[in-house]
Amino acid sequence: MPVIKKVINDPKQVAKESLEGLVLAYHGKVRILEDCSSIVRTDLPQGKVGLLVGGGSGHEPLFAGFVGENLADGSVNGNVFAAPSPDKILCATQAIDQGKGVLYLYGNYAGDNMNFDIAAELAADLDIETRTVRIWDDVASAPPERIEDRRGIAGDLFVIKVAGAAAASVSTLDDLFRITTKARDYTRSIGVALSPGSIPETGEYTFELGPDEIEIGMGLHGEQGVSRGKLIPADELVDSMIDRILEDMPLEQNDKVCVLINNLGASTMMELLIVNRRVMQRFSDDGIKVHDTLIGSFCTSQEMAGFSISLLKLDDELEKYYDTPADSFALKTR
Amino acid sequence: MPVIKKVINDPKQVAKESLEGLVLAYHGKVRILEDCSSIVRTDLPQGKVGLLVGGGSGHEPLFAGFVGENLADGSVNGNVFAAPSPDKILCATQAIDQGKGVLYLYGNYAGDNMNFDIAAELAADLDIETRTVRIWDDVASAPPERIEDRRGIAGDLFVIKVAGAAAASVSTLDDLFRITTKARDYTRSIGVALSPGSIPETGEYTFELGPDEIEIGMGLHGEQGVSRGKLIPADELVDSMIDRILEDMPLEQNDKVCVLINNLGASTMMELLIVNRRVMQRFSDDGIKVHDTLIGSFCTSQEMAGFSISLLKLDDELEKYYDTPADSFALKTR
Amino acid sequence: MSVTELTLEQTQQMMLYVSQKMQESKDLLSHADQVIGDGDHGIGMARGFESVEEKLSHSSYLNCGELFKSVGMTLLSTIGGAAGAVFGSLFMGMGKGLSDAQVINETNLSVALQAGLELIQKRGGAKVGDKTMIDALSPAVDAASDGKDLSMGEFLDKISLAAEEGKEKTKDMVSKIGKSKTQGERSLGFPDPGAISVTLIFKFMHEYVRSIQ
Amino acid sequence: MSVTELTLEQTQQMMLYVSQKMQESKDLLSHADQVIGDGDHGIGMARGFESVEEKLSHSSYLNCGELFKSVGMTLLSTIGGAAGAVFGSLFMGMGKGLSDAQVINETNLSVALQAGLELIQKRGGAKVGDKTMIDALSPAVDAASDGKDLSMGEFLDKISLAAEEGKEKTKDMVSKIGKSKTQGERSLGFPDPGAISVTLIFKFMHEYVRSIQ
Ligand SMILES: Nc1ncnc2c1ncn2[C@@H]1O[C@H](COP(=O)(O)OP(=O)(O)O)[C@@H](O)[C@H]1O
Ligand SMILES: Nc1ncnc2c1ncn2[C@@H]1O[C@H](COP(=O)(O)OP(=O)(O)O)[C@@H](O)[C@H]1O
Ligand SMILES: [Mg+2]
Ligand SMILES: [Mg+2]
Ligand SMILES: [Mg+2]
Ligand SMILES: [Mg+2]
Repeated sequence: MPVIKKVINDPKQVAKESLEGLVLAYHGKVRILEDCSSIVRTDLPQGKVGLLVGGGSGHEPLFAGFVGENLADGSVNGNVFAAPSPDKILCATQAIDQGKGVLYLYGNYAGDNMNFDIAAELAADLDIETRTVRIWDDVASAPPERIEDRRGIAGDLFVIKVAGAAAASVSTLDDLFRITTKARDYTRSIGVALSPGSIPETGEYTFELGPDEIEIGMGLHGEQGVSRGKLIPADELVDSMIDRILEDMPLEQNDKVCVLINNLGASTMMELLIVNRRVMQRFSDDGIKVHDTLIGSFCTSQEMAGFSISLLKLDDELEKYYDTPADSFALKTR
Repeated sequence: MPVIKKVINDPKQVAKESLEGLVLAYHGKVRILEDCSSIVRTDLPQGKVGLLVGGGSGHEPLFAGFVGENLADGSVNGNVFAAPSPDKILCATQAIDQGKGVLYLYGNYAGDNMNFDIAAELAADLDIETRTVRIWDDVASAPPERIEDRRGIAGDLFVIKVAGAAAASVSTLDDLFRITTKARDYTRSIGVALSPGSIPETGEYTFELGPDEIEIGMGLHGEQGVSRGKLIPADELVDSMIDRILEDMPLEQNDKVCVLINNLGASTMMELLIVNRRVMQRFSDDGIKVHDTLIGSFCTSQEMAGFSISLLKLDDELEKYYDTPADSFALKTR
Repeated sequence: MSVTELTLEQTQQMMLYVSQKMQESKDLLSHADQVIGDGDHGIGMARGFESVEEKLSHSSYLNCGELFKSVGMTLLSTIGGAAGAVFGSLFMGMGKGLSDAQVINETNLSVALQAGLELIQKRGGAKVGDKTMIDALSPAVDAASDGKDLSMGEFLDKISLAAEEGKEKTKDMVSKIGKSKTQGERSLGFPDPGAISVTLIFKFMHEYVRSIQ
Repeated sequence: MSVTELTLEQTQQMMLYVSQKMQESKDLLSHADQVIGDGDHGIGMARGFESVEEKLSHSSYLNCGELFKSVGMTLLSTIGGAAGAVFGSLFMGMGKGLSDAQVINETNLSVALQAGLELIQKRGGAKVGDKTMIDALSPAVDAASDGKDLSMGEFLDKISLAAEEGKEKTKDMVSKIGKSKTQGERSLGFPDPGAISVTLIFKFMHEYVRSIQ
């Protein structure tokens, strides 16, 4: 196996040091909560409903990169591929809460679910109201009848974007919960990997792939996808991915969607653009309107080569929130 | 050697198809010039001084990703790692010119220089005035006394950003030339690679690196860097890179700079953030003010792992232009 | 001479020993997680038990309940991920079950293990057969409750064996919970990493007790 | 029977042959560029000469000047990069030098090559010793101007040899121009890819002429 090279200092400190680097790139718009692996906006509007996102590290710029104006109010960041612990979640919750409660928004994984749930109990003990939306956009990870078994992948970005805009304008946690739940329910993704990622502390790839193999239904961690396939031409691959999403969330003529083509790490922008070309051809053939397109490295899995396609279906309410200008380290929209 | 896997259709069509994919992601803000491998803004303000950028493909999102409001008016894109030909440059020039002339802005390579120069002659034959600024930000590529031998790498982004804002507000090509030249002269970069990239059409890596080796003074193509070194801890590596830049462009206390940490392709955001952490520590120690920080994949070299650090030193004029909000596929600032 | 209970002091020593040995098991556990999970189980367990070792080296406790709660809290806040919640809950539940006991023995350990199992299941909802650490823990809890009048060594041996058998059975299970669940059938043939950890924890407890007999 | 000139028709056939052979040289040239450049030289040359082949298969020309200009324009607009400008200029310059000639022969080819060299140097400013295709082309131009009364076969053989020798010398040069220049001393020991192309072009011209003798 090839040696994994990384520009790091101490493999045990990567989560901490990268968070520090990110905060320094924000130039004062967020601050670190010491000993809590968390960051919070410095310009938190008074009395707003809170939005906390979080999960394991190693997916940079997710989650910390989406803390900012009309986005999340803070993020709590675990170690590489490990959900943050309850004490840290609680710490971030306390820093964010302005008396209106805090929405927990994160990817649906056993580890995150348990840790955030424990934190929610601890918060309740402190009279901080919380509600939870778990993102489960990955259509490959379970059939529709077990949608609650699906995991959260790059579709996180769409849900955070809508939730962030909503959190800036609604006045109750219940409203934020309702809108965020809708955004989650209108989001679908599917991913493929061409090569594995690694964990800095082991310095080992988390799985192996043959020279012409791809992993279909790839997530954001070292855990493998749903099945193996052969590397086929881009247009064919994209077609099969779009088909899979549309089976799950049928779209009709004149439906409006936002498209996210997310780089899992080491794919080239050239490939993502070729993917987008096909996605747009498909939707133009079907009369589906693409409202906005995001292409880039938003939710990554270390040096994994591969990408995912996510769709957010819009209704008038979601469109309004989606179109709210946002400003964070990793997402700026006008 | 490991097999290079890519999500593409026909290796000969990658430049064309990725450009199409990019235009489709812009949703009407740019259009393709058929048979010219070029794109131009659809909302080009009447009578403005023109700014044309360009170079080989394979560096996505450079150059086409920086065409937009307060950025370039168009880009002309060659094949992978090959400067565009004069006829295509001329075609884009004609589409951009509004009677005020067009500035050619590109990286300083023999191929680009010759092709753009020939195009300039052809444009002169059609009474279109052009001027040229070649970007030579890579301090590793030649000593200061031969600065005109240096090549252009990720610092391109800073120069394009300033030039784009200037082009939107000045009224003569000479003014644009002067400001752009200053931005070029105030920009320095240095890069390192941890692993090579490849060219889709050969499907082969363009060089080899040992398991603990890095290539120092890396450019944006398959050509190797200036020397080999050992992979050392991030902070040490960053220090040596910053030292090298500061030797070339000394900074004093209270000087203002913008920092760009550019991913050559397959490095992780985690690493770039750790790099930024050290860059900021250094500048904070030295009392140098970091005005803005950009971190991401802006100027890439296919699947090469590695990164570069670029600095743009600001004076009042450059700061004004740098701070002008910009909106393109790959760069949105507020 | 066979021991039938451990003093608070010995219990703390035992947990120190377990902490050291779990750190040594780092690569084994990560490799098990590479095959069917995301490859970090050993890293997390090692990080957690390093903190436990640190904590126990500098603390003294009023009773065994406090001791186990402290181990649980430390694991919960330093492992993170599924294992943090699960193994944190195991020891916190045990601590609750042990309450203000000054010694541990067959009787109160059996209650404690049951309490640990319940807390985990309350948190994570996994059942026997889902291919998780529950599949090693649950048989161990059963074994703990049915045996009578054993020495601590015999008792822990029995628990270890039950856990080990349960862990082996996870090879024939299709994962239903945790990172490995998306792999479905592909998880067949490999043991669950968390189940290995359970087995090791009991094994190291047993080793400690044997060493003082 | 030794040929002393080529008709317009034969010249076009010769360039068709060169185009085919240059496409076959794709990997050889890309590999040479991998070592000291960016690895794409063969791709560009193959792309360019594929277009030339296509163009020449469907065009007829009034004179050799037009023919070579057409080759040059096609290379210029399809290769791109340094090679596009350089090899485009070579053939455009030759076309200018040949002007309205109906045949090519030792005399007008020698003028044409000189004109090609000058145009390249005007565009790119490279001198002998900079480790570029100039180092193969310039000796060939010299060889072309000093020989007298040779058959076309002998003439092209001589040029090829001079180019080949020049190309060999580039191994001992430190690159001063083009993508390889940043490598400095590391470029020592390897021939310049563009110089190989020059050598091959003359070699294939020679091969064609031999085939019709
Ligand atoms: N809901 C759950 N109940 C009990 N154990 C679980 C549950 N989810 C996961 N586990 C256990 O956690 C182990 C994985 O731990 P680890 O790899 O450290 O965490 P993560 O899955 O977050 O990477 C699994 O092998 C399994 O035994
Ligand atoms: N200024 C120049 N004058 C003459 N030849 C040059 C010049 N610059 C580059 N070359 C030639 O071009 C060759 C490289 O061509 P190619 O690899 O196709 O283009 P690029 O360098 O743009 O990738 C070099 O080997 C060299 O012979
Ligand atoms: Mg994990
Ligand atoms: Mg090139
Ligand atoms: Mg794991
Ligand atoms: Mg080249």
